[in-house]
Amino acid sequence: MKKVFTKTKGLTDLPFHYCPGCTHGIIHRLVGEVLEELDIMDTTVGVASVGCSAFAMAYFNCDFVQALHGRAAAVASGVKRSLPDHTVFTYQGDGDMAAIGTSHAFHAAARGEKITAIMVNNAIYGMTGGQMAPTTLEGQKTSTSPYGRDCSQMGYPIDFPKALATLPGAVYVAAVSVDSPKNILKAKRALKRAFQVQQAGLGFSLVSFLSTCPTNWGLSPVDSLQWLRDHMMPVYEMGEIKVTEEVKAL
Amino acid sequence: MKKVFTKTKGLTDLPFHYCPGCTHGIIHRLVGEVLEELDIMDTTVGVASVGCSAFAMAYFNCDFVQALHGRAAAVASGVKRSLPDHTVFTYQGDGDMAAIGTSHAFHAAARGEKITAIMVNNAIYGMTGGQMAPTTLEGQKTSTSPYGRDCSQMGYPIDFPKALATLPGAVYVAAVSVDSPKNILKAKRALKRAFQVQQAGLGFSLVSFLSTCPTNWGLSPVDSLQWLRDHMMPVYEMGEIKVTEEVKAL
Amino acid sequence: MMDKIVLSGFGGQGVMFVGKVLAYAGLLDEREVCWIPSYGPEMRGGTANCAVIIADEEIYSPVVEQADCGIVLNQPSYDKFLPRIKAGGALVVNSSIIDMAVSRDDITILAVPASEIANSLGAPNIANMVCLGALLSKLQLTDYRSIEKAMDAVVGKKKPELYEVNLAAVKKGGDCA
Amino acid sequence: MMDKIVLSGFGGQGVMFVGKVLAYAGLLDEREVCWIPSYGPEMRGGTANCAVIIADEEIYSPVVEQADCGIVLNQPSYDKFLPRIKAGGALVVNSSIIDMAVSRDDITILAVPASEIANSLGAPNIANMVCLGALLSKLQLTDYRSIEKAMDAVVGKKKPELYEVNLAAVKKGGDCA
Amino acid sequence: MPKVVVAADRCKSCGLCVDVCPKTILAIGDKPNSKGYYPVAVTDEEECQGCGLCGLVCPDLVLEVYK
Amino acid sequence: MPKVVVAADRCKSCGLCVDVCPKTILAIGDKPNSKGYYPVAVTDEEECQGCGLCGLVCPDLVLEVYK
Amino acid sequence: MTKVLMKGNEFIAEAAIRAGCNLFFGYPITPSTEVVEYLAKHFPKAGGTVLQAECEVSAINMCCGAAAAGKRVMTASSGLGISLKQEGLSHAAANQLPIVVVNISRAGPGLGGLGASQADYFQSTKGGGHGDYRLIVLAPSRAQEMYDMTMEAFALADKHRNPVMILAEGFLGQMMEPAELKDPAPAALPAKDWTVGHSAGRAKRFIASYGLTNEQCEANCLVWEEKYRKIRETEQRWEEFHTEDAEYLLVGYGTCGRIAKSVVLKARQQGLKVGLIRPITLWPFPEKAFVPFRNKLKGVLTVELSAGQMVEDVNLALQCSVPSHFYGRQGGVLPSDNELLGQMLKAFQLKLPEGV
Amino acid sequence: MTKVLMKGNEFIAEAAIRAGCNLFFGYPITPSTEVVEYLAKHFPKAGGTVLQAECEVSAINMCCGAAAAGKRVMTASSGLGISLKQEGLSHAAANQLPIVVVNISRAGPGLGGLGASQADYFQSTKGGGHGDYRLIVLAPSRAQEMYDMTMEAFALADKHRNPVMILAEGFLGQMMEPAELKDPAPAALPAKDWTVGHSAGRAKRFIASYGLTNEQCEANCLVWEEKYRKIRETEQRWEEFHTEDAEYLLVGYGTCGRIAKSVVLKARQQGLKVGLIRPITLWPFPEKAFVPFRNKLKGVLTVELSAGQMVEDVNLALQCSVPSHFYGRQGGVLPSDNELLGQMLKAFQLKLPEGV
Ligand SMILES: Cc1ncc(C[n+]2csc(CCOP(=O)(O)OP(=O)(O)O)c2C)c(N)n1
Ligand SMILES: Cc1ncc(C[n+]2csc(CCOP(=O)(O)OP(=O)(O)O)c2C)c(N)n1
Ligand code: SF4
Ligand code: SF4
Ligand code: SF4
Ligand code: SF4
Ligand code: SF4
Ligand code: SF4
Ligand SMILES: [Mg+2]
Ligand SMILES: [Mg+2]
Repeated sequence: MKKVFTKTKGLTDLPFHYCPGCTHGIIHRLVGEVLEELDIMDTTVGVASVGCSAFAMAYFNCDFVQALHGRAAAVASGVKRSLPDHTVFTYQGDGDMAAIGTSHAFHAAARGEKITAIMVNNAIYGMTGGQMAPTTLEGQKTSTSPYGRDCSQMGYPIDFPKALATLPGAVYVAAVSVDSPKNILKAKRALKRAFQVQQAGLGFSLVSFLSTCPTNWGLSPVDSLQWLRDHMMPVYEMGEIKVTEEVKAL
Repeated sequence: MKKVFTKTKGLTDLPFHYCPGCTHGIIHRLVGEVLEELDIMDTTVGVASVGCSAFAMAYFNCDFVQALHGRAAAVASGVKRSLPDHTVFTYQGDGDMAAIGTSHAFHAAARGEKITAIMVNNAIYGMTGGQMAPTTLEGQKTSTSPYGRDCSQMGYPIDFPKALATLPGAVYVAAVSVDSPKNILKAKRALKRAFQVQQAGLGFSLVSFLSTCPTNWGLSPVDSLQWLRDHMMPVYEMGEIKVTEEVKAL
Repeated sequence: MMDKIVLSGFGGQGVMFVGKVLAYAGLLDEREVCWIPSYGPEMRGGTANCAVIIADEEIYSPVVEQADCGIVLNQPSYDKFLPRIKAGGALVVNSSIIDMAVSRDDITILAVPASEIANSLGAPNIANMVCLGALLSKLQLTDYRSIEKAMDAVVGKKKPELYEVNLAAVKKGGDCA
Repeated sequence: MMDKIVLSGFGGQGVMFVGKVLAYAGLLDEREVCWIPSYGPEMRGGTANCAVIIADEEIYSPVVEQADCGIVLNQPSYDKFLPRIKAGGALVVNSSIIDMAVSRDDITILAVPASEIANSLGAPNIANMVCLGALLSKLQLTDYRSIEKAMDAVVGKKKPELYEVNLAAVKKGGDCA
Repeated sequence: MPKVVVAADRCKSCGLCVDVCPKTILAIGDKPNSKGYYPVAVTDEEECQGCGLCGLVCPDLVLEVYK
Repeated sequence: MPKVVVAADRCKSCGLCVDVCPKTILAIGDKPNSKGYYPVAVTDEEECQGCGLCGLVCPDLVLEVYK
Repeated sequence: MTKVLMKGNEFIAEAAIRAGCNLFFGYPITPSTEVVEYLAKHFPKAGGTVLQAECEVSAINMCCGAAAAGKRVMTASSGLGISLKQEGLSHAAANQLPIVVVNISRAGPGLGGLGASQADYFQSTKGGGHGDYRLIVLAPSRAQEMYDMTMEAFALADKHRNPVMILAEGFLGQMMEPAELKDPAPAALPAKDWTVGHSAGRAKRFIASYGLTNEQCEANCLVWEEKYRKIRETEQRWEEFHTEDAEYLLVGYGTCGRIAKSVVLKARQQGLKVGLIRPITLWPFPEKAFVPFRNKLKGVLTVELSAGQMVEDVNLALQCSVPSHFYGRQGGVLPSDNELLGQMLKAFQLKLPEGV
Repeated sequence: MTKVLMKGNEFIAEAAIRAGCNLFFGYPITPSTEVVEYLAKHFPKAGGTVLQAECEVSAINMCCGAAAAGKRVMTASSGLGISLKQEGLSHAAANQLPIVVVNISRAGPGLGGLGASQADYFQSTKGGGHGDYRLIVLAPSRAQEMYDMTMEAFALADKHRNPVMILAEGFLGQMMEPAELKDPAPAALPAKDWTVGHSAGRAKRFIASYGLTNEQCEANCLVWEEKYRKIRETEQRWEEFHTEDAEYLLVGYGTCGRIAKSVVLKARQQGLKVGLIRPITLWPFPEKAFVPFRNKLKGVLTVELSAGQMVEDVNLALQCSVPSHFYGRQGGVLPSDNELLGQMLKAFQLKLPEGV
C-alpha cells in the first residue's frame, strides 16, 4: 500500500506550537520537504527569527541558529561566510524582515549574499498579539491600528519583495501563497528553486509566503484563508517577481 | 550695477570647512537658495547627519537638529510630527542614508512622511577617510576595498533612490548632479520641487546629488568632476525617477 | 482577610475573563485586589492561567505560590495546580474533560461537569462561568451579588445577552457546590 | 635622555610624514619612540599636527604638553605651538609664509624660508623636509645619518627619486641651522 | 483501499482538512484529545479516494494518506 | 562694466572657477591667504563678460559677480 | 475619587495622556506592548500622535526629534529593545532632551524570557550607552505608582532637561490593580527657550552636542556633570518601612520592595527589629537614606531579581560598614515572602522564637 | 626579534591575523577605522574574510553567525558603534559565543569627540546591554599590549565561550610605537563540539538561549553565573608598580596607567612611598590586587579619563577601608604627569621636600 501523503524526514516529530490552522505549519512542512528532496539536511543551517516561529528550530532536521528580532539576514551572512559550502536559510516573519530587519535583508540582498531568505507575510505581528506590521493592509484593524490602518499617517503596506528585486544582488525573488492545494504545490516549487539558486552560488534568493494568523485576525482558519485570498493577494504582487537569466538557465 | 551672482541669505557667512573643491559646498548653496526663494527660513528645521556635513548646521539660516549617524530620517519624522506646519529636511551622506540609515529612510518613505530627504552621493565615506560606501562603484579602490570593489563579495553599488521609488509613500524622487553649471541649475529645480511637494503635503520627497570627494578619490577637484561624469552618471539612474500624478499637478 | 485564587485552562476557555470578573467584584466591593496573568510564549496554543487576590488590607506580596482555592478547566491545568492549593483549600474541577485519577484528600475537590452544563445552556464556551459559580461558596470576600455587579461592569452594557447566559451559568454552577 | 618634538602645518604640508621619518629614525637606532598624531574633525582643511618622542628609556607618559623643539609650517601652527616649546628649546619656522611679529626670546627660533628653498629644489611640497634638516642640530637622539636610514626604510625602495630630493631638502635645511 | 491515518493527539481541529476534502468525509470529532482539542475523524472510510489533499493542507502533520 | 569680486580669504584654490571661465581670465594667485591657500585672481578684468559661471560653480562662495 | 482597574502598562499610558504628552513613538515588545496599544486606542481622541516605528532605534531617534521641537514625548520597550536604544539614549542625554523612556523589563540576557526581572539595573543607572551620562530612573512598585511616577517623569524630564526612565518589571506592567487617575501636580517648570522651530525674529538655533576640540568636549562634560551633581543632591527618593528602630535592613525596589514588606511584617510579628528601604529613584541612588545606618546595623540584605547589581550601590552607600548579604532570583522567578523570610533569617543568623 | 612600528590599531589587526582569526565584520568609525582598513589590505592574503557591514548592529550579528559556525571572529568599533552593539553583545553572551570585540573608545556621550576617553568603563564591565551577563574586558596600555592582548582575547574567548572586549582609548589606537610580532602562545583549548554545520552522523544542534518558562530561564542564568564566578576566580590580571612598600596607591588603566608610572617615579625620587596598580582585566576587576592593601594605605587616588567610574570598583575592592580620592579629565583631554603629580600631592595632602 503506497503512501500518498506522509510526513517528511526534513522535520522532527515534535508537534508544532502554532495556533489551530496557522499556516506557519504548512510552510514548515514545505521547507522540510525541500531539505529532504535536495538531501541537504546535514549541510544546511537554518536561522530562526523572533516571531511566532522563534521556536521553529526544534521542528527542522538541520542545524539552527537563533537570531535576534530582525537580525536573521545578518546572522545568516555570518554563517554563510563561515560555511560557504553549506546551504543557509532564514525563516522570518514579515515584521522581522520588513520592519526591524529591513536594512539587514536589504543589504544581504545588495551583497548578493548566497543565502535563501523566507518571509512569512501574515500582515500582522503574531507573536506579540496582533499589532500592525509593515504589511498590514489599508484599513486593517490591529491592536495598534484599532480604527484601521490609516496609510496617510501610519504608512502604506510595504511590498518588500518588490523593493529587494531592484537590487542586482537579489537574483531570485518570488511571492507565493499556501491557501490552497494548488498554491501549496506552486509555493514548494518556488522554494525549491530558491534553494537551488543558492546551491548554484548565483546570489540572494527570497521567497515571500502569504500566510494566515487566525488568532489575531479574529477569523476561523477556513475564513482566514478566504480573507488572505480576498484581501492580501490583490495587494501583493504574486508569482516569480524576479528571475535573472542565470537563474532561468539553471 | 546689478548682481549677477551673489551669496544667498539662506546661508550664514561662516566659511565652509570642506576640502578644496568639495561639491558639498555647492549643494549647501542650492539648499540655501531654495530656503530663501520659498521664504521658509523661519519655519524650516534641517536635520544634520553624521558625515563631512555633520557640522553643516552652522552654515544654514534655519534651525537645525543634529542626528546620529544614519538616524536623520527618524529624527526628521519626529520633528515633522511635532511641527506639521514646518518644512523639515535631512541632509545626509550616501553612507549615512543608504548604509546605516537604510531602514529609517526606507520606512520614512513608506510612511509617506512629509519631509524632504537630501542624499549626497560621493561614492565613499568621506568623513572617516575614504572607506567603501554602499554607492562605491565596481572596481573602485577605497581604504576598505584596496584592491577595488569586488561586487561578488562586497556587494553591488546600491541605487537607493530607485529602491525607495518602489514605495507608494515616496511621491517625488530625483537624482541630480552638480558637475556643471547646467546640471547645477537642473539640480536646483529638482530640489525646489521636492520642497514644494512637502509644502503641498503630498508625501516623502528625495533628491540624491552626485557629488565629489577630491580628497578621498585622490583626484584634483577638476578631475573629480570628470570622474563623476565618466563613472558615476552611467551607473546611477539620473533625472526625475518618480513623479506621481499629484506632484505633476502641482 | 484574603482570598488567593488560581484559574487555569487552555487558551479560549476564558480563564482570564473569569479572573477579571473576580477582580472587578473585589474592586466594586472596595476591596484591595490584584489580577495576575501568566504571560509568555506558552500562550500559543498551550495553557493560560491567572491568579486573583482579593483582600481587605493592602496587598504587599503579589506572589501566589499556594492558593486558597482555584478553578481548573483542562487536564494540564489540573496536573499543574492540584499541588498548589493550600491544605484545607478548594479546587473546582471541570470533570467533563479532566481525569482525576491522581487527587488529594487534604483539600475539597468540587468536580463539576462544567462542559456538559455549558453545552446544556447552549453555550459551550462558558464552562468557565459554571466553575466560577461552584467556587463562590469557598470565597470569603465575594459572593454572587458582587459577581452580578462585576459582570454588569465588565460586559453588561455592551452585550446584554452575554450577560444573561453568563449569570445563568454562574447560578447553575452554584447549585453544584 | 628624551627628545619631545611637535610638528604642525596644514593638511598636505606633510607634517605627519616628517613625524614618521623621525620615529623611524629612532626605531632604527633602537630607541624607544612614540608617534602621536592629532586626529579628528579639524582634519578637514584645517591644521594637522603630530608629536614624536624619542628616548633611550621606556616612555611612560606619552603626553607632550611642552615640547623640547618643533617645526611649524603655517601661521596657525606658529600661533598655536610657539607657547608650547620649553624654555631653552627650539622652533623651526617656515618663514616663507609665517609672520613672526609675536615671538619669544627664551627659545631659539630658526627662521627658514622653507617654501622658497623647496621651490628652488623644484618640489614645493617638501618644505617639511627642509625644516626637518634645520631641526636636526637641536635633537639629542637622532642625526642626519639616522634620517637617511629612516628615509630609506619609509620611501627608499618604493620611490628612489622621491628619496633623493627629500634628502637634498634635509641637507639644504641643515645648512640654514 | 485508500486510507487516512489520523494522529489524533496532533490535531487542533482547525477544520482545514474538513473544508478541502472533495468527498466531505472528514469531520471534527466529539471527544477531546490530551490538549483539549476535538480531533477530526473520518466519517466514511469507504468513500476516501486517497487524493491526499487533506494531508497537503493540514498545518500540523496530523494526517497520513495511503492508497 | 562686468566685475568679479573675490573674497580671497574664503578661497581654497580648488580651480573649479578657473576651469569654467569661458574667458579663461581666472588663475590661481601666488600669495597665500591666512589659511595658506593661494586664492584666485582675475588676470584680465576687461575681458570679464559677467556670465556668473564662476560664482555658480564655486563651492565656497568666494565670488560675487556684477554687471 | 473612585479607582479604576487596569494593567500597570495601561496606567502608564493613561498617565502620559493626562500629563500632556504630545507624541509617542514605539515598537511592540512583550511585556510592554499594552502601553502602545492603549495609546493607539485612546491617544488620538486626546489629540496625541502615536507612531509605530520600524524598530526601537528609530523610535528613540524620533523621540529626539520631537523633544528637540519642544514636545512632550514618550517611548516604551523592554530588554532587547532598550539595549537597542542605548546609542540614542546617550545622544538624548548629551543633547539634554527631555524624553520619558518606559522600560517594562523582562528576563535577559539575550532573548531570555518574559518574566519579572531586575537585571537591567546597571544598564539603566550606570549608563548602558557610551560616555558619562545619566538617566533619572524611577522604580514603581504598584499600579498607583505606575501612574503617579509617569506623571512625575514628564515633570522631571522638563525640569532637568534630561531623559527619564521608568523601570518596572513586566510583572508590574501586566498585573491589574486599582488606582486613582489623579490630575498632574502643578509644577513650575523652566521655559523651553532652547527648542527648534518658529524661529522668526530670533537667532537660528541648532541642537547638537559634539565638540570639535577635546577642550570643548571637556567643557560640555563638565556642564553635564554639574547638572547630574545637582540632580543627585535634590532628587533622591525612597520609602522607609519600619526603619525607626531597625537593627536589620532589607533593601529592595519594585516587586521585591513589596514582597519585602510582607517579610518585615512577619519578622516584626516575631519581635525582630527588621526594616526596609525601598529605593524609588534608582538613579540618583538614595544614598541619603543609608547615611544614618552606617556602622549602625547588624546586617543588611539586598534582594533583587538579578545576580546582584544594586547591592553594589547599597554597599557603597553604607561605605561597606555593615555585614552585607544578597539574595536574588533570576530568569523571571519571584521569591515568595516565606522564601525571602527564610533567606533573611539565614543571612542574619536569626531564629524565630517559634518557627513560621 | 626585531620590532616594527605601527599604529596600535594596526597591531590589533595584525595580531588577529596571526591568532588565526577567520572573519572580521565591521563598520568604520574613528578612531578605530585602521583596524578594518589594515585587515582589508592584509587579511585576504592570509585567507581571511573581511566584510564591511551596513552598520554596527549588522556587524555584531554577523559575528554571532560566524562564531556559531565555530570560526574565530572579530569586530571593532568605538563609542556610538559599541552602544549599537549592546543588544547583540547581550545575545552573544547569552549564547556563549566567543567573539572578540575591539572598542577603540572616543569621547561621549552622544557624538562627543574623538579624543582619548575611558567613559565606557561601566558600559563595558557592568553590561551595557540588558540582563546579567559579562564581557571579559582587557585594557592594554601600549602597542605591545595591543598586540599581545588581542592574541590573548581570542584564547580567552574560546576558553570560556564568552565575548571578550579589548577596551583602549583612541589615543592608543592612533599612536605609533614599536612592538614585536610574537607568535600566539600555545594554549590547550576546549574542543568546539557545540557549533553548527557538518551535522552528518550526529543529532542536529541549535544555538539559542531563551527559556520557555521562568524556571528554565533561571536555570540558564545560574549556568552563566557559575561561569562568570569561575572567570572571576581565575582570570584577574593587573600590573603592580612600586607597590612593595607603598603607603599611597595610584590606580589607573590604559594611558592613565602609563602617566601614573611617571608620577610614581617622580614621587619616589622625592622619597614618597607611592605605588601603582594598573588593572589589566577591567572585568573581572582585579579585586585580588587590592586585598593586601585593605586598611593598610594612607590613601588611594584613582585616575580615569571620565567623571569617575572604575573608582567605584576600587572602593568596593578596598571595602571602603582607606581614604579614597579621584581625579579625572574628560572629553578627550589627557592629564600630563606634572598635572597628575600635583593632584596627587593635593589629594594626599603631601608636600615635596623641594617643589617639582
Ligand atoms: C528588539 C526586539 N523588539 C521587539 C521584540 C518583540 N517582538 C517579538 S516578535 C515581534 C514581531 C513578530 O511579528 P512577525 O515578525 O511578523 O512574526 P509573526 O509572529 O507574525 O510570525 C516583536 C515585535 C523583540 N523580541 N525584540
Ligand atoms: C554609529 C556610528 N557609526 C559610525 C560612525 C563613523 N562615521 C562618521 S561619518 C561616517 C560615514 C560618512 O560617510 P557619508 O555618510 O557618505 O558622508 P560623507 O562624509 O561621505 O559626506 C561614518 C562611518 C559614526 N559616527 N556613528
Ligand atoms: S499568533 Fe498567528 S501567526 Fe502566531 S501562531 Fe497563532 S495564528 Fe500563527
Ligand atoms: S573628505 Fe571628501 S566629502 Fe569630505 S569634505 Fe573632503 S572632499 Fe568633501
Ligand atoms: S487540518 Fe489537521 S489539524 Fe486541522 S483539523 Fe484537519 S487534521 Fe486537524
Ligand atoms: S485523502 Fe482525499 S478523500 Fe480521503 S480524506 Fe483526504 S481529502 Fe478526503
Ligand atoms: S572655485 Fe572658489 S574656491 Fe575654488 S578656486 Fe575658484 S574661487 Fe577659489
Ligand atoms: S563671470 Fe564669467 S567671464 Fe567673468 S570671471 Fe566669471 S566666469 Fe569668467
Ligand atoms: Mg507577521
Ligand atoms: Mg559619502
